[in-house]
Amino acid sequence: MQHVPDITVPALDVEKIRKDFPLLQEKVYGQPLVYLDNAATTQKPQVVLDTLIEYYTRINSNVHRGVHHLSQEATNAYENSRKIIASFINARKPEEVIFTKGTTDGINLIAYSFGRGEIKPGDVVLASAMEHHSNIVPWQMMCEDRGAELKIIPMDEKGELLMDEFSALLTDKVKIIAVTYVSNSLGTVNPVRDIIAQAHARNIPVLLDAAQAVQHMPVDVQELDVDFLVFSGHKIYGPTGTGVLYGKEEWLDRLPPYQGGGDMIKTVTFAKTIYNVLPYKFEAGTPDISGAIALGTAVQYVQQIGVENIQAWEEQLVEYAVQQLQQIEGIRFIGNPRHRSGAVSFLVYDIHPYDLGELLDKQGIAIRTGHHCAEPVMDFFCIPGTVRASFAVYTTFEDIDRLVAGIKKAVSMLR
Amino acid sequence: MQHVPDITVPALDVEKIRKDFPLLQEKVYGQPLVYLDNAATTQKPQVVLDTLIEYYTRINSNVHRGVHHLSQEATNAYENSRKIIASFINARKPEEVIFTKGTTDGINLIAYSFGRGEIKPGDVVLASAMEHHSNIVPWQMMCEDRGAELKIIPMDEKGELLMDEFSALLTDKVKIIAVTYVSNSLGTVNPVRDIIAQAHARNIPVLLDAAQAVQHMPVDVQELDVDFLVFSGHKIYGPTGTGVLYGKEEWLDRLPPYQGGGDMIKTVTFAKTIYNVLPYKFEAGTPDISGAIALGTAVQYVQQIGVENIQAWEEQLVEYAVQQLQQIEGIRFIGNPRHRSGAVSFLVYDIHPYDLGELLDKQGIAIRTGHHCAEPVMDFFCIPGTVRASFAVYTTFEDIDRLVAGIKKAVSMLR
Amino acid sequence: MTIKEQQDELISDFSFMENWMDKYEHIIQLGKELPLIDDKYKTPDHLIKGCQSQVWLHTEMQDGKLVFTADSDAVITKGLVSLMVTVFSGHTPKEIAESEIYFIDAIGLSNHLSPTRSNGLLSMLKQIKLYAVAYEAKSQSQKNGTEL
Amino acid sequence: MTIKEQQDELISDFSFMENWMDKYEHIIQLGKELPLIDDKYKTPDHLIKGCQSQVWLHTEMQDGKLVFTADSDAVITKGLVSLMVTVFSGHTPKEIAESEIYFIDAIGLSNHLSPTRSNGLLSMLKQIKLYAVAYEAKSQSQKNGTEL
Ligand SMILES: Cc1ncc(COP(=O)(O)O)c(C=O)c1O
Ligand SMILES: Cc1ncc(COP(=O)(O)O)c(C=O)c1O
Repeated sequence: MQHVPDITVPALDVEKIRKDFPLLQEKVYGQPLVYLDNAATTQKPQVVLDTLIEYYTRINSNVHRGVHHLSQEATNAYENSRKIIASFINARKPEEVIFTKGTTDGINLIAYSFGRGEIKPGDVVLASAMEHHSNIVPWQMMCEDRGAELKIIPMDEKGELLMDEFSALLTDKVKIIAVTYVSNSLGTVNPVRDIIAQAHARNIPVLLDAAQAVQHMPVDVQELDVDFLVFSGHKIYGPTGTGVLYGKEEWLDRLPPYQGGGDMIKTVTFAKTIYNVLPYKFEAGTPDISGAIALGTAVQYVQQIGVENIQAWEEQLVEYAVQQLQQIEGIRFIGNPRHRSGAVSFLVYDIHPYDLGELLDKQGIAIRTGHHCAEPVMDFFCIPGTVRASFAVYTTFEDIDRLVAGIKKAVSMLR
Repeated sequence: MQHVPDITVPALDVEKIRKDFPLLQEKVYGQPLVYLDNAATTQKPQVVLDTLIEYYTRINSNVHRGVHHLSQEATNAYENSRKIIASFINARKPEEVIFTKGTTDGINLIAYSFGRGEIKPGDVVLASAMEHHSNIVPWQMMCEDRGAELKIIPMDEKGELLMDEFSALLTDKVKIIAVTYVSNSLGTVNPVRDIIAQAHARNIPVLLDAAQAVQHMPVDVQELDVDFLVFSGHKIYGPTGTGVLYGKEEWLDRLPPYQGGGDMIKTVTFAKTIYNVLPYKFEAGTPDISGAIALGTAVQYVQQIGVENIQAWEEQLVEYAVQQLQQIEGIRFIGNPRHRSGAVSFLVYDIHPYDLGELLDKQGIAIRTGHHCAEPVMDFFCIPGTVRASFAVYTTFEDIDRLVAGIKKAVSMLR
Repeated sequence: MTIKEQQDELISDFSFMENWMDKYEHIIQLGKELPLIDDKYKTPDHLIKGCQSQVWLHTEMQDGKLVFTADSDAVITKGLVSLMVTVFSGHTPKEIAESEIYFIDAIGLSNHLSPTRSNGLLSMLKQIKLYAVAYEAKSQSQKNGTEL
Repeated sequence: MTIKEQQDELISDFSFMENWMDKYEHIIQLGKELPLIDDKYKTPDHLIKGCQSQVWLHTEMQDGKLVFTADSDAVITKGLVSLMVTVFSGHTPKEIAESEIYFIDAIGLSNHLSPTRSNGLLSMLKQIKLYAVAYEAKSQSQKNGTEL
C-alpha cells in the first residue's frame, strides 16, 4: 500500500461521484478501467445522458422563431442553459455566452472576427510558447491573411512563462494576446491576472484558452476582467461537439460576425444584410441544441459538487501523483511548474512514450502519449512527445497507484 | 373521413416506423402530437438515441492519436460512420466526407476556403432567388471580403428557376454556383443536373445545398457529378449539431483550410504549419464524436427503410396534402412547382401566418410560420411569411387530415 | 375601475374558459372590439419592437389621463394589445407608472403564448410604462417650471 | 521456410501466450534480436510514412533474394518490424510480391494494437511489397534487355 497524504478537504465523496459515471464501471482487457486521459475528454455523468434523452424524447424541435409548443420548450431549455453557463463563469449577461463547437471553434471565431475588424498589416498578435495548436494555427492563418505577425511569449525549462520577456513584448503594435490559462501538455497554471493587468494597461484585449481551466478551478470572468474566454463542453463532463465562447459585450458588439446564415441575421436581402443582436449574431445555423442543453446540466453537476471542492481534491491528486511518480527510477517530468493543475507529463529513461502507453493500455490504464497538439512545446524540450496522465473529479488515489505500478511493470518489460 | 388516394407503393409500414420515434408518442395540450415541422428538424428514432448512450457509456474518448483502447474504439466508430455516409451519398472515398456542425457550417467552410483560394476582385458567385439565408449570407460576406459580386438566378411566380436567365448569367466571371437542391420555403426541386451540366461546360464548380434533399430522395454525388454538397444531420433523423460536407477530392485538396487547430495539421512550429491530409485538414478540433457516430446510425436507419421507399411515400403525402388543402376556402399556395418535395407553403385569406400557427399549435399541430430564413423569397411574393407544413417518413394521411381540420377551425375563429 | 380592478376582471373572465381554444376565441373577440388607431399613426415610429407581427401603438393625453389606441396585422396580437389597452387606457401616467401588472401571468399567457408572442407582450408593457413615465416626468418638470 | 511457413510458425508461437502482456514480452524480445540497420541508412528516405514512431527500413539484394534490416525508436515497433523482417527476409522479390499475408490478423495484431500502430504495420507491409515489386520489375526489364 502506498502512503496516502492527509486529505485536508474531504468535501467530496469520490466513491459516490464515480457511481454517477457509467463508463467508469467498464472493464478494459478484463481490468477495471483507470481513465487518466481527462485532458483529452472527460467521461459524462448519468444526468448529462438523461438530459440528452429527455430532450430527444420530450421536446426535440428547432429553436427560435417557432410558434409551436415543442419549439417553445426547446428554446426555453436552450436559453436556460445559456443562463446557467453565464452564471457559472459569472458573465454580466447571458448574451455574452456564445455556444460553439468547442475551444477550437471559439478561437477560430475570435481570430477571424478580430482579424477582420481590428488587425492591420504590421500589427502583432501575442501567444505563448505553451499553446495548444488550436491557439496557434488560427492566429497564424489570420496573421497571414492580414499581414500581421504572431510573436511568442517564451517559457523556461520548468514550463513557466518568462514574464519579463512578456512585458518587453508589449509594444503598441500588439493588438491582442491569446494565452492558455492552463497548459494541456505541462499542467502549468499561468499568471493570467498579471498578463491581463499588463495588457489592459496598454488597452490590449486578452483571450484566455480555458479548455483546461474551467473544470479544475473557479473561473470568474468579471473578476479576471478577461475580454474573451473559451472552453470545450466535452472536457467539463458535457457532450462532444459543444463549447463556449465568452466575450465582453462591448467586444462582441464591435466585432464583425464570423459565420453567416440562419439566426445570425435580422433581415436579409440580396443587396444588404443586417446582423442580429447578441448572442445570435455569432450563432449561425441550427445550433447543437441537445448538446448545449446537456452542457448546462454538466455545468450544474459541477456546481453541485462545487468547483472549489473539485479543485481541492484534484490538487491533492496532482501532489500525490508527482510524489509517487518521482519514485520511479529514470522518470523525468516534462514541466515542473510551481503552480500545476490537472495533468502530469513525463518520460522514463529513453523509453518511447508510445511504447509505455501501449503497455499501460493493456493493463487497463488509459493515458495519452504524443505531442498533445503542442508540438512547439515538444520542440522546446527536444522530445518527440510525453506520457501524460490527467485527472478529473472522479480520479482516485488508487488510480494513481495503478498507474505507478503499471509504469513499473511496463518499464521492466521495455528495458 | 377524407378520401385516401391509392397507395401505390406500400413498401413502408408507417405505423411500425412511428413506433421507432419516442417523441411522436407525446401529447401536446392533451392532443396526440401532429408534427409537421420536419423541414426545421426531424424527430429521432430510438436507435439513434441508443447509439448516443452506447457511445457515452461504453467507448467515450477523444479520437485519433490515442494509444488506449477507448480511443481506438471511438476512432473506429467515428471513421466507420464516415464510411456509412460516404456510401449513402456514393462518394468515391470516405475522405471526401467532412463532418460539420450542419449545413450552415458546411457552406461557410466552402465560402471561406473557396474565397480565399479561388476568388479575385470582379469575380462572380451565383446563387438562386430561393436560397435559405445560410446559402446567401456566407457568400455575401465572402464577396465583400474579396471584392466579388453575388448574382442571383431569378425565379417565376410558381417558384421555379428561370433556366434561360441562368444560362445568360453564365459568364467567364462566374467562379462558383451555390444553389439549393430543394427549397425549404417552397418545396421546389430544382433541375440540378441541368445546372451542373451547364456549369461544368464552363468549368464552374457547383455547391448543392441538400439540406432538404438527402432525407427525401436518393442522392448520388457521382451520378450528379456535383463538386460540393452539404446537408444537416438533424434534418435526416440524426442529432443536432451534426452535418456533412461532401467535396470532390481534387477540390478539397486544392482549397486552403478553414478552421485551424488540433487534428487539421501535420506539424506545427511557430514559423510554419503543414496541413494534414483529407479529411482531417477540414476537421479542426475535437469533433462532435457522439453526434457523428449517431448520424451514421440515422443514415443506416434511412437505408434500411430505403430512401426510394421514403420518396414514394412522401410523394403521396405531398400530393394528398395539396389536394386536401386546396379545398380550404381562401387558401393560396406559395410556390406551385411541378416538382415538389417535402413541404407545402400557403396562406389563407389575409390571415397572419402567425395567428394560424398559434391556433394550430393549441390543437396539437406543429407547423412553422414566418419567413423560413428565406426573406428574399417572401419579398419576391410580397408577403410577411407563410404557413409551412413539412413531412417526414413517419407522417401519415391522418396527420394531414388533422392539419386540414385544424386550419378550418382556426380560420373560422380568425375571420 | 382602477388598474388593479381591471386586471382582476380580466382574470375572472378568463377563469371561466375551459381550454385554450376558448381563451383564444375571447382574445380574438376583444381584438375585434379594439379602438382602432388612426391610420396616420401607423408609422414606423409607432411600431413596437420585439413583436414578430407588427404592432402600432399611439398614446394621447385627455384630461390628465392617457388614452391608448393600437392595431396589429395579426388578429391574436390585436387581442393581446386590446387586453393591454383595456387595463391601461384612461388612467393617469402616475397610476400607470406605479401599477403592478400580474394579469399576464395569472391568465397563463406568459406560459402558453409562443415565446416571440409573449416577448412581444412584454415589449408592449414596457413601451406603455415608458410612455407613462415620460409623461409623468414631463408634467413634473412643467409643474416645477411654473413654480420657479 | 517459405513465407507461408514463416507465418504459420509465428502464429503458432503466439498462440501459446495467454494474454497480451505475454505477447508483448515476446514482441519486445524479437525486437531486441532484430538485425540492426546500418546507421548510414537511418536517413529520411529510409523512413516509413504513417508510423507514429520512426521506422527505418533498408533493403538489399543478395543472391537473388531480398534481405531487410530495420530499426525504430520505439521498442514495440521494433518488435513488429522484426516480425515483418522474419517473414519476408531471404525470399525472392517474386515470392514476396505474390505472397498472401495473414499472420497480422491471425495473431490479432490488427485488433489489439493501437490504430496508429497497426496503420504503421500496414504501411510497412505496403513498403516491403512495393520494394519487391520494384525489384521484380527491374529484373524483368534487365532480362528483357539481354534478350533483345
Ligand atoms: C435549404 C436549407 N439550407 C440551409 C439550412 C440551414 O441548416 P442548418 O440550420 O442545419 O445549418 C436549412 C435549414 O433550415 C435549409 O432548409
Ligand atoms: C489548452 C487547450 N486548448 C485547446 C484545446 C482544443 O479543444 P477542442 O479540441 O475541444 O476544440 C484543448 C484540448 O485538447 C486544450 O487542452
